[in-house]
Amino acid sequence: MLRVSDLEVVYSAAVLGLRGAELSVARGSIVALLGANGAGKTTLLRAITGLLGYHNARITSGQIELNGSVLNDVAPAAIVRRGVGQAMEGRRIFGELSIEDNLKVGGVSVKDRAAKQQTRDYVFDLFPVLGERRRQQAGYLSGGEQQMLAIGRALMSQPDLLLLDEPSLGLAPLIVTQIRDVIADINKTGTTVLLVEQNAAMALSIADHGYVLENGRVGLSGSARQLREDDSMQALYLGGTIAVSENRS
Amino acid sequence: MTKKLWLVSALLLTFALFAAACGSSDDSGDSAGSDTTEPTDGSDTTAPTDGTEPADSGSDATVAPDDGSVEPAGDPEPAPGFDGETIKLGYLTDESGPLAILGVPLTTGSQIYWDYVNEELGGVGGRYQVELATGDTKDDPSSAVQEYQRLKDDSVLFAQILSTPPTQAVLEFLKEDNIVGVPGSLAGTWANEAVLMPNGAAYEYEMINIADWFVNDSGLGGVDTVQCVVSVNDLYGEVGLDGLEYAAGELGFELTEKRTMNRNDTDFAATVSALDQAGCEAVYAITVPREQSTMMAEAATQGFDPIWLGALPSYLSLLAGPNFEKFYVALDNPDFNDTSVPGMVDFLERFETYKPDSGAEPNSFFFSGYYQQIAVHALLEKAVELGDLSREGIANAMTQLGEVETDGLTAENYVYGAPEDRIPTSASRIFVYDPDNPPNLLTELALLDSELNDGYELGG
Amino acid sequence: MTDDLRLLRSAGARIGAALAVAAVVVTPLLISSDFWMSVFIAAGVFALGGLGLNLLTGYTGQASLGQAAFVLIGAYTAAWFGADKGWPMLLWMAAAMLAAGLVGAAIGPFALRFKGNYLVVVSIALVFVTVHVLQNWDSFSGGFNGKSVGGISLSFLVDFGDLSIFGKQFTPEQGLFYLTWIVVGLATLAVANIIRTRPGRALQAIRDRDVAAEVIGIRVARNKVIVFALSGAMAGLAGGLDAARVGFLTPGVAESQLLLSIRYVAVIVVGGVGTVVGAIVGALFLGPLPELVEEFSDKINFTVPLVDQPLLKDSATSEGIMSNAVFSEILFSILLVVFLMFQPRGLVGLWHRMVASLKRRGTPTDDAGPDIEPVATPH
Amino acid sequence: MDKFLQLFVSGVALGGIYALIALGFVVIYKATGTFNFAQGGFVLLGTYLTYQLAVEWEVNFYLSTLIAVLAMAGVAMLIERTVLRRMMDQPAFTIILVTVGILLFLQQLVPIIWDEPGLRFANPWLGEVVDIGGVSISHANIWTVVYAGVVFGAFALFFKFTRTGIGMQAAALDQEAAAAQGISVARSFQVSWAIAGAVGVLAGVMLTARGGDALTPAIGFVALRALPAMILGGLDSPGGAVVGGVIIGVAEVLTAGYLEYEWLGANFSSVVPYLVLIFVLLFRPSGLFGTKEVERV
Repeated sequence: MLRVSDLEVVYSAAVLGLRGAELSVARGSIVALLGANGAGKTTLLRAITGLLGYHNARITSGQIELNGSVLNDVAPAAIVRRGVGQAMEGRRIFGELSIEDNLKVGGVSVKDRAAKQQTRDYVFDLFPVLGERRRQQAGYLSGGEQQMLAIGRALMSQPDLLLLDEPSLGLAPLIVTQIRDVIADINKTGTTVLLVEQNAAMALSIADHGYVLENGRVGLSGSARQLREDDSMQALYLGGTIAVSENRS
Repeated sequence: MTKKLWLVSALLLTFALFAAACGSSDDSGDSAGSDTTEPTDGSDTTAPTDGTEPADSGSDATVAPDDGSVEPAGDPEPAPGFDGETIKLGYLTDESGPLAILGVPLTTGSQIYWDYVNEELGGVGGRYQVELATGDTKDDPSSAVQEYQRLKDDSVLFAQILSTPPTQAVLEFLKEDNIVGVPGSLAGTWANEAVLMPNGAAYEYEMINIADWFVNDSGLGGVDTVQCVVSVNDLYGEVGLDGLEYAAGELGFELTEKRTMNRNDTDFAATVSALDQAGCEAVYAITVPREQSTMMAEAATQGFDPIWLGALPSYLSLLAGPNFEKFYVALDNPDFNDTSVPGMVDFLERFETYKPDSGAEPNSFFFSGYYQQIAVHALLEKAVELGDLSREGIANAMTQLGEVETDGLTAENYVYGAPEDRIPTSASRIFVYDPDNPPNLLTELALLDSELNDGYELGG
Repeated sequence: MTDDLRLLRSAGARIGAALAVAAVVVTPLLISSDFWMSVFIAAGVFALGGLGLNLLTGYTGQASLGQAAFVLIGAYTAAWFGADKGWPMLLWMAAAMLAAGLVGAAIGPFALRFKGNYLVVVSIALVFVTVHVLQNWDSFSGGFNGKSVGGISLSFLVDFGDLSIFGKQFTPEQGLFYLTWIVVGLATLAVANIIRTRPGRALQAIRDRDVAAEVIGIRVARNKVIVFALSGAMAGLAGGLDAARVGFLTPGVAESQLLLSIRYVAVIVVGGVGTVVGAIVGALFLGPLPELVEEFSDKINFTVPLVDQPLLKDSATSEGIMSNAVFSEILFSILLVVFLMFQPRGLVGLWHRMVASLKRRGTPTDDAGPDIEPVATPH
Repeated sequence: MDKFLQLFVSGVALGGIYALIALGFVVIYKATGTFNFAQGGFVLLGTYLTYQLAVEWEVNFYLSTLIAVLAMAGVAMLIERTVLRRMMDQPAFTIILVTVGILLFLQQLVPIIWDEPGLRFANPWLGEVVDIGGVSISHANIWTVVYAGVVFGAFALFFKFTRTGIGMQAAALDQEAAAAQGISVARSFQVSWAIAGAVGVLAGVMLTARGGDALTPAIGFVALRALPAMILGGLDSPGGAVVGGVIIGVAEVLTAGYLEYEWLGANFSSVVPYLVLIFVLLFRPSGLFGTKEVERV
């Protein structure tokens, strides 16, 4: 459903963010996008969702296709309307708004009220804690709860393709597991998921397919199983512990 | 989406069309205005501008105050602001600041006067064209000084310096450079400065006159009327108040409530309430037009309906409305429709001929700008007659100028000379608001020069 | 690193400094007009106040529209001590700096509490309150009627009010020109020193991330207060010099003082926010602008199509779309917007870019990239 | 007591004007996270536009106001489109300065288009007064309060219940995150500017009506006096703007009426708004009703 070919992204007209990245995501699957810091994972997501402009970056060559139509120059809002939702890196919830209003924001692109109501109930089903505290200011939620809200908010646009950027970042292992299970649940309802993670073990445990970005291009790809068993993967990312990431750029 | 786009475009187009229409509405009177820029076009101008012909010194200028008692001297030598052919006058006015509301019409009035002199008299002495150079002070001393410096070497004198702070700032430089300046404001203190050439009745006298008139002649009230005052916080307000307090003392009434206001004030609820509570039946308004209008609207709101007694700066016909019924004002100028005053007939005719083609109507500020130049003109004639347009020559001419005839445009003629010899005008005309008497919406009630004025010392 | 701390890093900078000094020395020898001297003194005053503002806004990231308040405070203090009390020049200068600096220090703590937008409004409040106090404190300021600054001393070692060097007699304006630009030069050195050394880096750390600066051990509170004081002091001195130029002070109305503050901000924006010489460049560019428009109005003028009228009015009654004064105000507003939109690094940034592209073309191996100071990101 | 009530009512009416102006500030702040100093320009230009229609072209007053409201909404959108759109990712202070530049620009348009130094408006309420329990209230003041109330109510509904309104709030907080949720940031900016332009016209018309119909370019600066009201209420809270406006208006009028000490100086009331503002901010740094900023490291 999503196909990225030979994508090159340049930051501030000088720094190369991506240099010929290739990727494809099949409908209904979970695809993991792995890689070290600065490998270009987030850049790729930004390119897909049209947010490069916010980072002084642009696509210089290559193509992004969603269901056969080119996404390269489409505005972010239009991309969401075409069925691409995302939970951004760093969650980026609206701390000053209530949980309910955060979800409302997520549902802005949906016109049908009943459908919106239904989605919201679904989100509250997935994350009961959000339902309980729906009138609270979102800024006061814990890190894990904020992540849940970020995912819930992304779901509000009823996406066919859900992009998740490091949902496990900085969370306790227990919560990571919880989130992983939710992702699997979401996928079961038919939503395709592109999961960006440093925590390769977590990601590959639910993914069907995986890509490893190195220096702005795909260094390694294959089915989740292949990757799990790959030696270099073992050495680099699956050292048995959850990779801890420190400063993000 | 497209519908919205159309709607928005249409509205923007409305705006654009409207702006364009406004700009081009000036074109309607195009034919009249276009040739004002060509001075030689005026057909019956006898004295050509090109020559420095010595023969023609006895001009036919109407404003020749001191009839030829002095032997005509030779042609004046070139001097700063005078190249032998053209006399340049400096104007320090507010073109883009808070007082642009006054500065722009004042300068326009002056320009009309000089357009007339250049076109119909062939210039000063029948041969020297006059050019105006304006500097924008923004009513700020700092800019005023800068503009003064820019204009001073290219001006024979400063024919108008608007508003008190710039005048105060520039005064020291005028003294140092011995350049004559005409203050656009009418504070009486200016009469004591050798380099300044004030004209019109000082604010102090205006207030004394209107108080005297109100108490003794108006039939509207007397010494027992509860009288109050609102004055603006600046030198104008201060000297006006000084004159009024003097008059109150002499006439034997109290100023029951005294309030002050600032320029740019937008709310007068408390002021009006205080005046109302004090039971004021008459309020002297030493104020400025927009604020005065706002204050009177608030008074109407609170049902406070006194007699208002104002001075020149507190009234602007453009801002006066139905709630001005009981507004009386002391002014120098005659009624705009009074054809018995020859100067006024001339003014209206010249205004019609030389006004900018924006369709402006004459009002007190255009008029002030116009008539103030009569004295400047007389001074220049005198200096030309004495054959010296240098700074010293003009300063000298002022000491010898004597009385300047204004053809009835001022209530009284100013007598110039060294500061100690000057006899400032002190008479005023009293007007009442009258919507049926356009363009200035005022009808003259009285012309008086209070006896109290003699006992009042200006700048005391 | 040690090289980095040196004041004049490159040969280019040294040549530039020498040229600037030469320009200051030579200008009064070439120009005798009181007018142009007055214009350049005023530009110097803008430069001085702008240097202070740049330290505050450009380097420390504290947004302020309050610079006019400090200028006013300095001007009145100078007038009070210099003209009324007859203190010698250095003393009234010190007093003007101290008074404005102290008020700045008093504002500093507010800046700790308020950020960004709020700080802007607090700085506007300062202008309103200062104007109000000056309007009413008659015994000190002369109130609404203003105050004469006649007889203020301009003498230190030499009398700048009556300057005579090698038998050449200078006008008071020329003398004040030298004085003003000497002060601007010294202030520039001071600012350059501050920002090239440790305290300056601390300031920039504050600008870039308040909380992070605290974490790495910069005492944000103390540094902010110091910067407000310094910035205020420089504006105060600027006010004192302007008082000497104008010779008369009025508090005016708050709105027009606010416009003055805006002019100070515009000076650094057009010159180059967060660059040492930005304020000077901006002041030399914007300061004389209205005067240049007046001087060259007939050259600028043209007939505007559609309405078929000249752009500028020749005289009050001639036709034309706007007066010179309105034109220069419009020009000013457009310049401000255009610089913010297209050249946020100001003229200095533009210059660096030109130099860099020239270098690149000439000697491709030259590694010296554009020597651009960090652009301010006040938040 | 009469005096107090009279002043109080006047203060509320003045507060209504402040609220109207502040609402214009708030809507842009809420959407874009910055001050829009050009609001004063909308007030100014919109009022002159209304004058042109109602007085010069003798269009019905209410219709003139409406046309001016729509035209200024258009002008504001145009400004947003041509200037502010390009500045979206700039620091707050930079954008403030741009709006200051626009204000200065708009202010100079008035002397270019309207040569007269002062003009007289023709509001239909002039001199109309009702007496309620010994307190007289002008129709203009009543209309001011009504307008402020209606605009505020419309705002509240708009932000709470429309998709655009919610989108605008989100865009103000985090443009990129909002865009990622499918909100067209550009559109919400445009809408907010249009609203601000429209509200500015109402504020200017009522301000002029209150001022006895005297119209001069000075009203462009009067808008600045509404800044304290906006901050006091909380930058992003329409309700706060209304409450802040009324508090400031009442405080200003009451100090002018009761607080008369020589040492406070003449017209102390003109700085009262700023003093009230600073005092309140010291205790509540985000105003009375503003959203607390959550500091992000």
